[in-house]
Amino acid sequence: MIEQDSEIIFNKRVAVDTFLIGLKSPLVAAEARPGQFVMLKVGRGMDPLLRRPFSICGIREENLILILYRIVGQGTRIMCDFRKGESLSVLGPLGSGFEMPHKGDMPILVAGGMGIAPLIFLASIMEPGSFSFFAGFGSAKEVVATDEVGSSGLDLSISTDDGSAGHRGLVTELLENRLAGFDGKTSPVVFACGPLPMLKEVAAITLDGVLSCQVSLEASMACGLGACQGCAIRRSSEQAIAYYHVCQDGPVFDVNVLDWGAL
Amino acid sequence: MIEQDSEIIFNKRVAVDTFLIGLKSPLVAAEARPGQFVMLKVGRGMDPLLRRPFSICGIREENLILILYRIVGQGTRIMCDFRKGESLSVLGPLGSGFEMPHKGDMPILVAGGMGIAPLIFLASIMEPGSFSFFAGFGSAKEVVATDEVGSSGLDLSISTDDGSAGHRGLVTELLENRLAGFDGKTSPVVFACGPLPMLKEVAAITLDGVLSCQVSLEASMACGLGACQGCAIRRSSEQAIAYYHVCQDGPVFDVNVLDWGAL
Amino acid sequence: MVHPDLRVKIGALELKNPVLTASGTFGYGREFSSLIDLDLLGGIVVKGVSLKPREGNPPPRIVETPCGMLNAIGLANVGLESFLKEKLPWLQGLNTAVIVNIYGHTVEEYGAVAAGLSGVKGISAIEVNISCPNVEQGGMAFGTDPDMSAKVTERVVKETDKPVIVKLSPNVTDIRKIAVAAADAGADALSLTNTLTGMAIDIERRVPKLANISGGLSGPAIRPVSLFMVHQVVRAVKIPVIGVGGIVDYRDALEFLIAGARAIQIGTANFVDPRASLDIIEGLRIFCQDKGIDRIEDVIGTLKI
Amino acid sequence: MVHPDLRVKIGALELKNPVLTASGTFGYGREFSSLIDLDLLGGIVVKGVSLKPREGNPPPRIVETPCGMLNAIGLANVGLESFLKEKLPWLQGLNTAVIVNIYGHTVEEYGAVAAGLSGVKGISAIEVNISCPNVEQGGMAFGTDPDMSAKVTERVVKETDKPVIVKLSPNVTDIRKIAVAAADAGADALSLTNTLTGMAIDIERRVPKLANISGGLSGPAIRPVSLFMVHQVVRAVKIPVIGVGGIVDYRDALEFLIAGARAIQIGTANFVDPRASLDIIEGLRIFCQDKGIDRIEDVIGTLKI
Ligand SMILES: Cc1cc2nc3c(=O)[nH]c(=O)nc-3n(C[C@H](O)[C@H](O)[C@H](O)COP(=O)(O)OP(=O)(O)OC[C@H]3O[C@@H](n4cnc5c(N)ncnc54)[C@H](O)[C@@H]3O)c2cc1C
Ligand SMILES: Cc1cc2nc3c(=O)[nH]c(=O)nc-3n(C[C@H](O)[C@H](O)[C@H](O)COP(=O)(O)OP(=O)(O)OC[C@H]3O[C@@H](n4cnc5c(N)ncnc54)[C@H](O)[C@@H]3O)c2cc1C
Ligand SMILES: Cc1cc2nc3c(=O)[nH]c(=O)nc-3n(C[C@H](O)[C@H](O)[C@H](O)COP(=O)(O)O)c2cc1C
Ligand SMILES: Cc1cc2nc3c(=O)[nH]c(=O)nc-3n(C[C@H](O)[C@H](O)[C@H](O)COP(=O)(O)O)c2cc1C
Ligand code: FES
Ligand code: FES
Repeated sequence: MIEQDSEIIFNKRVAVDTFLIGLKSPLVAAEARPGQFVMLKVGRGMDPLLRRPFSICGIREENLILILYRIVGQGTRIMCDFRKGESLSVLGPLGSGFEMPHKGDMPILVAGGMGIAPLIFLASIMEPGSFSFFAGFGSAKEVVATDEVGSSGLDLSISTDDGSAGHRGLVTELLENRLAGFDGKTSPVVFACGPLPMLKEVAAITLDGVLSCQVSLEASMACGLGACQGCAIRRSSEQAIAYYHVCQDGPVFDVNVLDWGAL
Repeated sequence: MIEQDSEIIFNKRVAVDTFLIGLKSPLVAAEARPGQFVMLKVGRGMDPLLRRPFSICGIREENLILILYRIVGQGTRIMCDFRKGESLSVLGPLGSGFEMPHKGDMPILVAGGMGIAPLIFLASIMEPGSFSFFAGFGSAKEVVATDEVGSSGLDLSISTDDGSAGHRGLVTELLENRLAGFDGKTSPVVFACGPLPMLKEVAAITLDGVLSCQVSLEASMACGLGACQGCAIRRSSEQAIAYYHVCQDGPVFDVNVLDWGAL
Repeated sequence: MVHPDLRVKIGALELKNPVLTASGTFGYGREFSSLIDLDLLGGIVVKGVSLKPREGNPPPRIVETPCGMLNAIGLANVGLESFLKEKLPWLQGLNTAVIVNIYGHTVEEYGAVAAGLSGVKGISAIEVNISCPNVEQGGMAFGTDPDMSAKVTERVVKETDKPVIVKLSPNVTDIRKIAVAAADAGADALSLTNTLTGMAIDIERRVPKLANISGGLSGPAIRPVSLFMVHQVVRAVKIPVIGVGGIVDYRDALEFLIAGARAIQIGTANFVDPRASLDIIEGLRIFCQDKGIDRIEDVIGTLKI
Repeated sequence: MVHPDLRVKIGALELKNPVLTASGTFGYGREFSSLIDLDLLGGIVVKGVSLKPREGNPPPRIVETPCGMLNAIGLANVGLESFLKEKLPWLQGLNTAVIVNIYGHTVEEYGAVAAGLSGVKGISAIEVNISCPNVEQGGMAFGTDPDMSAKVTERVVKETDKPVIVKLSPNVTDIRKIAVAAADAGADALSLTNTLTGMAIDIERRVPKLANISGGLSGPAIRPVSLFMVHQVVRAVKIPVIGVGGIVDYRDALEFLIAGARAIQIGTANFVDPRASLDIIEGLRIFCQDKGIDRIEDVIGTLKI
């Protein structure tokens, strides 16, 4: 883990309100594993004050980290104006990352919206064709083309809420369809990232089916280091300390360890 | 007086840490007189919060206002990164402006550092050759070339503290030399803007010689409109209300009306 | 969609919308009149008026701080007489509520200013600033002591026929005590908060940045503090509460309204953007339209806890 | 130019420089150990320790505000026993002052935690957080009442051989009263301020943004308030004062030192920039060098008023 000023190599629009930024951060890039994230200092003054967490979406040319982000508020609005040549403080890589699938597992990646970011990174280090990848978006104009984000050749099944691209409906429906097709020879292992309602549905499906599943969660964060205890999330089991910290114990969790009712 | 978002037409470096910004602000430009100023909103977030006051340095092509500024802190550091095409909220023109010299007067313009800005505007509307213009800087690299700021042909006598350009010494020495040369046929009228110590010296010289003199002052400002009473400055006379407000009663004052001892 | 109704009532005081400009940040209204249409405002609270003119503190009087500013204007104002003669006539020409902020150094002075404004046409209400030093009591501020707050309130209420809004200081251990004291003493409404006391130091010259040493902190920086106090006071008193402190856009305004404030005041934001109050009114209108809310009153006090 | 001497003394406590990390913002130090060399710090104040482990408040626990943040962590911590067993040994390996922040729900609990830390190697001082709710007294915070502040201080001082720093809340009418009470009760030093109480509301869902409703405001937004209180307290007590609140760079640190604080703590800035405290130490060093100041002690309390 390191904190370093990183040069912006590019910052391009890849879908509506969606950008891909490439940051020259060799030390972060060297350590990063899929599911880990970075905290970016986006404000020039002290407003906004806190860093913003973003999943690492990929590594390019050994020293570049890629971040896929959507404009949702003050910080991301500032980010989209950043230009090549400017620099940015990157803190990372942070968090635990995904546990890689075992041989013989059949990985299924399920993304909602920007939740696609860590899964693109995960997919990039897996054998092409050895997994399924489902990604849901609001509509066609939000769909992130994988070759735009440097993952050309990635075989992605899309769903959109309005049917303007791919399957009309929820991405969890694609997951359910896929699971229905399993024959019992390979064991499906699910990797999911996206908005909370989607993750809850994925949790319900996988807990119900007693399937292995890892979810990547979000929480408001101040430090990203496990120091402030701001990013608490309720554990499922009854123990002395009832909370995990998303930044340190996560952001990737086994679906079994969380208290989904409290989320 | 108006508040309007104004497009940045250019923002170029004209000396060390010194920039000239051109803002497309037709309504402000139409009203502006030399000595008046504008308040610029420089922060994108709320830090820095308040607008920054800048003298109008000139009007170009009817709708462009020019601002000459030096990087001294957070706000001006943000400004120098602004690029053509971006826009900025301009509030102005504010304040009283210079009272124009009468026929037969011999205007002497005395500038220290960025104090040159309002005087360039003043000079631009006077008959070439009908006045003297002295400008003091720290050193040669701080000297603003007048043709860089769109006032080519302006006949300027320079002083620098270190003698690296023009007269070595204070700009007030140039003023004193010039005053010594007066024959009594024309009456010198002084227009001065610059750092406080320089203005105090100009005040001492002109009060002593009973010369007409207008100075343009600075003060911390919040509103620029005469509403907050933040920019108070002590009057010389003893009256019920002991303060002027720089933003509204000034920034240009007759040298006689101020309490120079309290400044 | 119908045009949402933005009118609110603060007791007897009816406002065309809940957005007022805060005392000391909007002069006597006129300073902003060439920039915005003042008649669109819910109302204007003018700069604090005292019995006699006051010159205010020596400069520097203001300094910027992170997301805020400190001011030590020292309540500079033209005094009651000049206010009535020189400032009020122009204000009377406006079609918006004019609220006169007053203060004094003694209970008697407060009473005298209130009496002087009583019965005067074109004044919708009196706002009593109790956050200034009480010379009689050895420099303690009226607004930090429940008994003194009650005394001032009582006197002002007695001396005037106008609705009386008491403006509270946030520099207290428990603002609810002061709020209850003022309410029990007859205040028609409360406004809160005034500024938090703060300081800044010039490290080069090793002097306070304000000639007055300390000043009042305002602006977005204090918003969470003011909002919490409004939340507390709304639950402690029965009279209407007006929220003030760090509001810069309609979302901030909504936070106060949802917490239970029946109106809000815009202070420092006027400096940052002279159109701030009008933009907030427009923002509230659009918010209501988008959500299908007919009356802004239906938003007030809807916090779920 | 010689290397300026940055050492300061807080009573019996000697620090290699005046820069400490503030409780709750730096975990148990270890969280930052791969990012910065902790041995360069003046000291580390660890997260508040209570007698029993505490799980803390439900999320959301933090929310950003203009130039600041609200937190309602709820004093989540591993408890005294685990602290001694699991956290302290690692801290003992550091070459910097380790100050343990403590709190309790009763005077007795404070005493018990202090007793448990007494005589333990590797603990330089105890910082007593008196800004948490006092259950015994019906929810009022110890830190807002001079008598209760004195009682807690007395008890902690009695139970421990370590220097005792009492950490004051800014949510009071006159912080000098609490400061004097704590000093008279035997505190070796004071640190101030803790967070200002504040709130933020989610206007879409009309709920408080924090599950706990209110939280503590920290960060640059509060700096002017903390600085003014330090200024006041330094002039009211004879014991050393440690300044805390919104410090993000060496210039901010200097404001507190010039006002009279003998050391400072860095809180929220650690989140913004994990190197903040080291940059501040470096900034102080360069400032002294540039000005020809031999010892940082010569800067402390040099405010001209
Ligand atoms: C571990 C982690 C990884 C993330 N990875 C990505 C990523 O790869 N790409 C991406 O675009 N975003 C990602 N996010 C979310 C991202 O951090 C937020 O979108 C960003 O902080 C918003 O900043 P802002 O200033 O633009 O919005 P703000 O002005 O702070 O907030 C605007 C709106 O967004 C909501 N919001 C803010 N932060 C979050 C959050 N953390 N979770 C949910 N809602 C939030 C706010 O409640 C508010 O309604 C990640 C978050 C976490 C915790
Ligand atoms: C009427 C008027 C006209 C002006 N015209 C010009 C102009 O044409 N060109 C130009 O470059 N500047 C001009 N100034 C000064 C300009 O407003 C400040 O330089 C600017 O506000 C600094 O902003 P900042 O955020 O960069 O500095 P800050 O971070 O606010 O301050 C940095 C340092 O500069 C000092 N400083 C800040 N504002 C002032 C001020 N108003 N006067 C003196 N010192 C100050 C501060 O004390 C601090 O030491 C004018 C000021 C006034 C009042
Ligand atoms: C420059 C200035 C002058 C002020 N003068 C007064 C005043 O005369 N009377 C008063 O009650 N409040 C006064 N205030 C306080 C404001 O009315 C308001 O309560 C405070 O600034 C908080 O709101 P804000 O954060 O929106 O500015 C003044 C504030 C500022 C910034
Ligand atoms: C997330 C967080 C947790 C905190 N926990 C504690 C604590 O356990 N004990 C304590 O005395 N202060 C605690 N504080 C207060 C800080 O130590 C400090 O007094 C306050 O944040 C002001 O300083 P700052 O503005 O530099 O952050 C906490 C602050 C934050 C932001
Ligand atoms: S963000 Fe600070 S502990 Fe997780
Ligand atoms: S800056 Fe507000 S009155 Fe001059």
